[in-house]
Amino acid sequence: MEASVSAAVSVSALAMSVIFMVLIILIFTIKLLVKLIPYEAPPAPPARKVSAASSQPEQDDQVAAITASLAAHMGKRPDEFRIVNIQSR
Amino acid sequence: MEASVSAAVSVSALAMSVIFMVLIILIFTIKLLVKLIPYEAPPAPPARKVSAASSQPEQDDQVAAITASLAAHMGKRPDEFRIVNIQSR
Amino acid sequence: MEASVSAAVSVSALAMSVIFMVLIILIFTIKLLVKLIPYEAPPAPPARKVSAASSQPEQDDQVAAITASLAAHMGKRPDEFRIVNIQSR
Amino acid sequence: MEFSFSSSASKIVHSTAFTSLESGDALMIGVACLLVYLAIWKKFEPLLLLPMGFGCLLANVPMSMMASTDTGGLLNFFYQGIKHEVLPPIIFMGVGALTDFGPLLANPTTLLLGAAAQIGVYMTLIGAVFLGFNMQEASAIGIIGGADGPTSIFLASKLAPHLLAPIAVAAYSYMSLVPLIQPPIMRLLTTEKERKVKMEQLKPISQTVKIIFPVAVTIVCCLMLPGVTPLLGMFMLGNMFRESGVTARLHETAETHLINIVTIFLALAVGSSMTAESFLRLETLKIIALGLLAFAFATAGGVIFGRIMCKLSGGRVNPLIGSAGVSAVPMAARVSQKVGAEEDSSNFLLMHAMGPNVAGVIGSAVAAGVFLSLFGDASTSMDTHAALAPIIGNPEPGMQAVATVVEAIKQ
Amino acid sequence: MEFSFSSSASKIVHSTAFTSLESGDALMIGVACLLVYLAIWKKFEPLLLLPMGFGCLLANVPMSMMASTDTGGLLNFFYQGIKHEVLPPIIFMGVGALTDFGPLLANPTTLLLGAAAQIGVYMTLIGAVFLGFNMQEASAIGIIGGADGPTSIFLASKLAPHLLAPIAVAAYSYMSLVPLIQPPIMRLLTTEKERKVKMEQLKPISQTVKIIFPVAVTIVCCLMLPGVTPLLGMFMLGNMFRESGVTARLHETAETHLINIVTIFLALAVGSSMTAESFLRLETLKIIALGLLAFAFATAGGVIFGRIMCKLSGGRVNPLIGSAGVSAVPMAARVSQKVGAEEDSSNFLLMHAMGPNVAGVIGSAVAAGVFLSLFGDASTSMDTHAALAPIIGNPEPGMQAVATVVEAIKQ
Amino acid sequence: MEFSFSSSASKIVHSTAFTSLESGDALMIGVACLLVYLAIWKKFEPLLLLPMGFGCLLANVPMSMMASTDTGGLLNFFYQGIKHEVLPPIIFMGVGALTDFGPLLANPTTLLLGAAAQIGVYMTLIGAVFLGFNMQEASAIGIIGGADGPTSIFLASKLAPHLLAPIAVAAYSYMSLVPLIQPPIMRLLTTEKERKVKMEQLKPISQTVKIIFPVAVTIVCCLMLPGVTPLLGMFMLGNMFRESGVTARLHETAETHLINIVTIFLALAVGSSMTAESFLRLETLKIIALGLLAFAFATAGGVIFGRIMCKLSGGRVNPLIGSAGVSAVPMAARVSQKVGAEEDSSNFLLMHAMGPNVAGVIGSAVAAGVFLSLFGDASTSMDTHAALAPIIGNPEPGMQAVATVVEAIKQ
Ligand code: NA
Ligand code: NA
Ligand code: NA
Repeated sequence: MEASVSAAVSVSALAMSVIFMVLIILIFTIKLLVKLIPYEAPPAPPARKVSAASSQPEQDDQVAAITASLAAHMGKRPDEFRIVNIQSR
Repeated sequence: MEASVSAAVSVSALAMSVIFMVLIILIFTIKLLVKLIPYEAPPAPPARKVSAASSQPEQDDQVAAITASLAAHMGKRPDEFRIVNIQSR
Repeated sequence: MEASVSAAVSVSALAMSVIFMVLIILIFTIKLLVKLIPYEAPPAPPARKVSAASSQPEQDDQVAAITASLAAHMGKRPDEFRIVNIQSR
Repeated sequence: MEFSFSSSASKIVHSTAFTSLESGDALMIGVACLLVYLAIWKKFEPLLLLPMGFGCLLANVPMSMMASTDTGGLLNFFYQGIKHEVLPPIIFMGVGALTDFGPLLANPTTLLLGAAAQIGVYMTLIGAVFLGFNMQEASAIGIIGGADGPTSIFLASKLAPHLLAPIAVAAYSYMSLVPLIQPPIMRLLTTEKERKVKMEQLKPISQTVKIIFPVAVTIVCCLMLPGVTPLLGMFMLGNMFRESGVTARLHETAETHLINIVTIFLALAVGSSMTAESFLRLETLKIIALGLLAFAFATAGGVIFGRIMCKLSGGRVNPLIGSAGVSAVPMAARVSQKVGAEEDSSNFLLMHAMGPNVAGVIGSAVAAGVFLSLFGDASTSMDTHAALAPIIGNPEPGMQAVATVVEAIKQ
Repeated sequence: MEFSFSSSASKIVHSTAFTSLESGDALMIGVACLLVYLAIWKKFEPLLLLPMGFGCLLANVPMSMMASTDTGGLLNFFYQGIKHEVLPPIIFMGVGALTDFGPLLANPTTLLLGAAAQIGVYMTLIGAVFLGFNMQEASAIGIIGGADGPTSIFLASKLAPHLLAPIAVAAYSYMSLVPLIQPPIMRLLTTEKERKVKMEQLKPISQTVKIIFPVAVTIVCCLMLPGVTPLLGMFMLGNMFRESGVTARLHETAETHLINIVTIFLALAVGSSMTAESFLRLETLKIIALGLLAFAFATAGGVIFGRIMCKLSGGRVNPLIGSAGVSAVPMAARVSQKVGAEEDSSNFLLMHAMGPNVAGVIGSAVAAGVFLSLFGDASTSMDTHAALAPIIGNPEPGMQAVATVVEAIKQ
Repeated sequence: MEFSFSSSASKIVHSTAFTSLESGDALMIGVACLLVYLAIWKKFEPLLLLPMGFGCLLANVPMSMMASTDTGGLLNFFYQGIKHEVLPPIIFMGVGALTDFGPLLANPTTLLLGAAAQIGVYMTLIGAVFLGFNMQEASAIGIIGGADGPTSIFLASKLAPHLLAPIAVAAYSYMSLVPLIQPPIMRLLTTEKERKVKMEQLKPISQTVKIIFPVAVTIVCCLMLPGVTPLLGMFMLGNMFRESGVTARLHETAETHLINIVTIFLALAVGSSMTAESFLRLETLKIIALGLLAFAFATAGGVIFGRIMCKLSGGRVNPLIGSAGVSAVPMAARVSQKVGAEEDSSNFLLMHAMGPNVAGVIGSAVAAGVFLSLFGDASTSMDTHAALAPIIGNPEPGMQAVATVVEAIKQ
């Protein structure tokens, strides 16, 4: 019993050391990352960039699609009328 | 090598033939279908028909259910008042 | 055949007895439950209680969180201004 | 291997399903199309019958490896979920999450109507034995009268897996036909005066009772009939998610996407068991006939018991709510409402009929439990399985082969 | 087979669970009801404890075939997902999808608080060894101090599967008690002045850093402690779904219906392992006592290290955020906020406490990784498994039997 | 076991992945990061490439047990879903639920463009044989030209599982590059006048036709090429959920959370098969080169056939819609629209290009079916598997070992 308790203490000491070591490495990794890639004032998260970047062609597609189907229903040629803008929901 | 390349050419020729054959059969199937079941002007897709057809009895049920629970809460008999219509959200 | 049909009749009689027995026990269980825990007039279902009970601390947290992030963006200290209420969507 | 044009062409021709399409397969493809037609254009339980019909279509394309007996195939994989009784209990959890026991708790004696409707189960059992089915098969066929799809599948997969396909098809088809089958029987067995009986408002029920009820049912019923625990226990768990008020996330998932996913897999798997070999038999016709009998007797049983309750209560129970004891939630309750309203348009039976309706679900689960207690013991099911292996295939050879081998070596 | 009324009746009577209900089963049904009560009326982690309690209820109905050891049963099927370590990593993916590492990235030194709180893990390990548990068992018990449910289940299923049930129950129960356990310890170990420390606003973090961070953590931590890869890797994948901005569909599914589905299955499976045999032992009481010790020491470790950081930073760190290092997101951070606001209502610690809070999740995963590196090697786990087979049953006989047989034949 | 500080420390050091990290692993971690980069910052099919890259990262951490060949590991578990062809058909069901066949039905001759684009498949097949691949491998590589991810994975897992990783990566990467690869080829092979051709409005289609179409495709195609039933059948089932109008619940689940869940598992599993051993070979470079060839030829085939249709129709077909025959829905159709609009901004080709686009999906499924008919018979696939076992590991030893043992004993 005593032996195993002392083994447990050894293991605990070792494990705490490993944990602190791993997390300290992580801290320095983060500090490096944050230093290399600083936050820029106008918050332009990729997520929004995406929608901004791709919305234009997508809306073009939508305009094309809607024009085509409208044309089909109205019995006109797509170039006889023009959809200028689509307000999304 | 040469033998297997020529085998590959044979296989390719055959496979392309099969693909064209299968898809041509499909084309005629579609043409037949479209001819047999032409599109009818007022677009009444089953999806809407369903809701239209079943909404009435469903609403009846809803009216009944709501009447019953209202009755319970108001302490009146269901036939003492009448719900005429329910506006869905 | 005849033997097995009569066996089927026995089994059916027995099974119906068991079903009625089980469901009668359930009926008495329900009656007991409803008697012990009567319905109380102002309907306060736990569901609502929960949201009522926990919404206050949650909103406190939200106020704290929003205050903190606003502070970060406005470059002020959190105690320089105060958010009084948040209207949820 | 040689791949000349001609040898390859011959190989392709021989690998088409046409070369091995037998008349049975073609007929089953027709049956599949019929199911799809009924699902879409006749609205016969479309959530089940559409994927079931489509699964049947896929399974009957020769060499498609999509039959439930094609080990290693996609639908055989889903079929394992039926065979090992995983999918029906998950469906039942979702059904529990969708069920409101309020009307039942407000009027608990309607549980007896759910019991009385089980008479259809037993009439059918006797009829099935009369037609030559053995007791296990007859039980699985009888449960069609319970009008409960997952229960039917659950019991059939345990007691008579070789009859799973026709039983499932009969159960779901007749469930869809409830609005056609029930009203004439209801009118036949009641007087106009009885149909006009107005029922008292239901008492409101404390939320606490609603929370305790599923636990109580689980303890009472599962202790008495342990075989039904997977089904009834999961049903009640789903209801706890609903009523507890603290597990909204789980409730939402259980009653929407989880039940939908499992429904797709279950229906495909049932459809995949509809092969010519298992479906185009005299037994199927018998089962379809017996299923109709089951529904008619279940309706009659409920209505007659409703009349008895009407008498005993001094005319405070409308016997029309008895027919709702068959399960088929909420269709059967709507039928009660409709037939009642035809007689007197100010008569609102819907909520009163929901009591026997959910009681019918409990009732048929209990009936299944009784059958499992009687016929579902380990040795029997093993025997059944061994006997059926040549017919239904043996999709789980691993374990059993190991057992055999270990035995063999020991000797 | 004969089916006379009397023989059938006797069969049904003998097949009820009553005839084989032992006092242990009845007691466990009581424990199950207690868990359900705590979940619903005391709001103890209801998403886990409600299905866990219900699973325990079902498992302890004799002959229901719902215990985790009943091969072929429904809950045994779900239990395979724990045994083979599939479910906890999927849960962790969902937790990652719900986690915002912003506060941690803005103040990375708070990772040390997440490390310091692990002292609870090691005090408990030592205590457990002192109480007679072996090293693997003691590790699995110690991790309760990490206050992280999936990590506890993951580690217990690897190192001490026979203790899974009490460990899981203790972990989730104490996680719910964080608001009761922590405040007195926090007040005891800090001065009023320290509690009033106001912290600087957190810096905003570039989205790019938020995207790179999970990859960096995965590479750094998993290379050093490969055993924890399933858990930590999936956690970081979930966070990638969230931060990348290009996988909104996957993010939504991971943090809602997928985690909900897996939670239901996981909790039922854990509950199903709470059988009288595995739960009603002295060990369970010891584990419950050690779990409380673990939480207290974890809180103390975090707060004391917070004081050290307060000193070293010249009073810019409020030591109250140290207690949040235990995981239990976001409850522990709320406790920091609350205790801080009691002292000075203009003190906003919530966001600052989120840093150590998510650091605590990483910290306990790392602690689990260390244990797996030390005790989790193949041979040990095999030995463990063999040793435990008579106790926990052997739900995967197929593979091993084959191996044995092949060996036997070779000789 | 002894646990002194030094022995434990040595154990931990030896259990880190660093000690067994080889240059191949490190390189693959780099490849993984590249995929993640392309997914997030270049938007290369992020829903697939992000989890795929992350799976590759996890799999290449030594001793993480996350490679597809690590029996018992988490990603090996998901990999079984590819190996047994469960996941790709479920994805295809979701794709079917997302697909509108309206434009194809309005202009069925565009199916020929979907066929013509398959020329890329066969040019690549010939090229692959020329580069020394055998016929099965060459088929699996060729299908990259079909530009259809699930079909590529499905076929590769059947005919050349050892090449699954590079084939999947090539397929999804080039699918993302469609907007870069196609336009120059389209402009090269068409005249300005042709690019300015305006097409007539599409006829509206009866809903009934839309409902019957998937059943008709299933019957026609699966009877002729039964091997493709799991893929094509499930695709059409998903479309039935969409068009039938009676299964809204199932439709919603199939096209959202179910396809998302399966996408996560599938992509992780594919990523987990990208080990140094299987990926860092000359074959991978060859496959990547052949994949580019495949896409270029597919585009050319479609455009050239489009010119032929333009001629034959008397100038009523714009050949630019031919390039959409490669699948890659809806990207390829958008490319047609964009290139057309560059020439004349009043030219709306999008809806017209959707016809060949969905035809391309059917076309590559049919192409896969032909390969399965030619090379996918039972004996061949067995041989293939046995031959590959030393390379790809044998993740399903149970069944086969049993079979072997039973054989051995019989003798
Ligand atoms: Na019923
Ligand atoms: Na922790
Ligand atoms: Na294609």
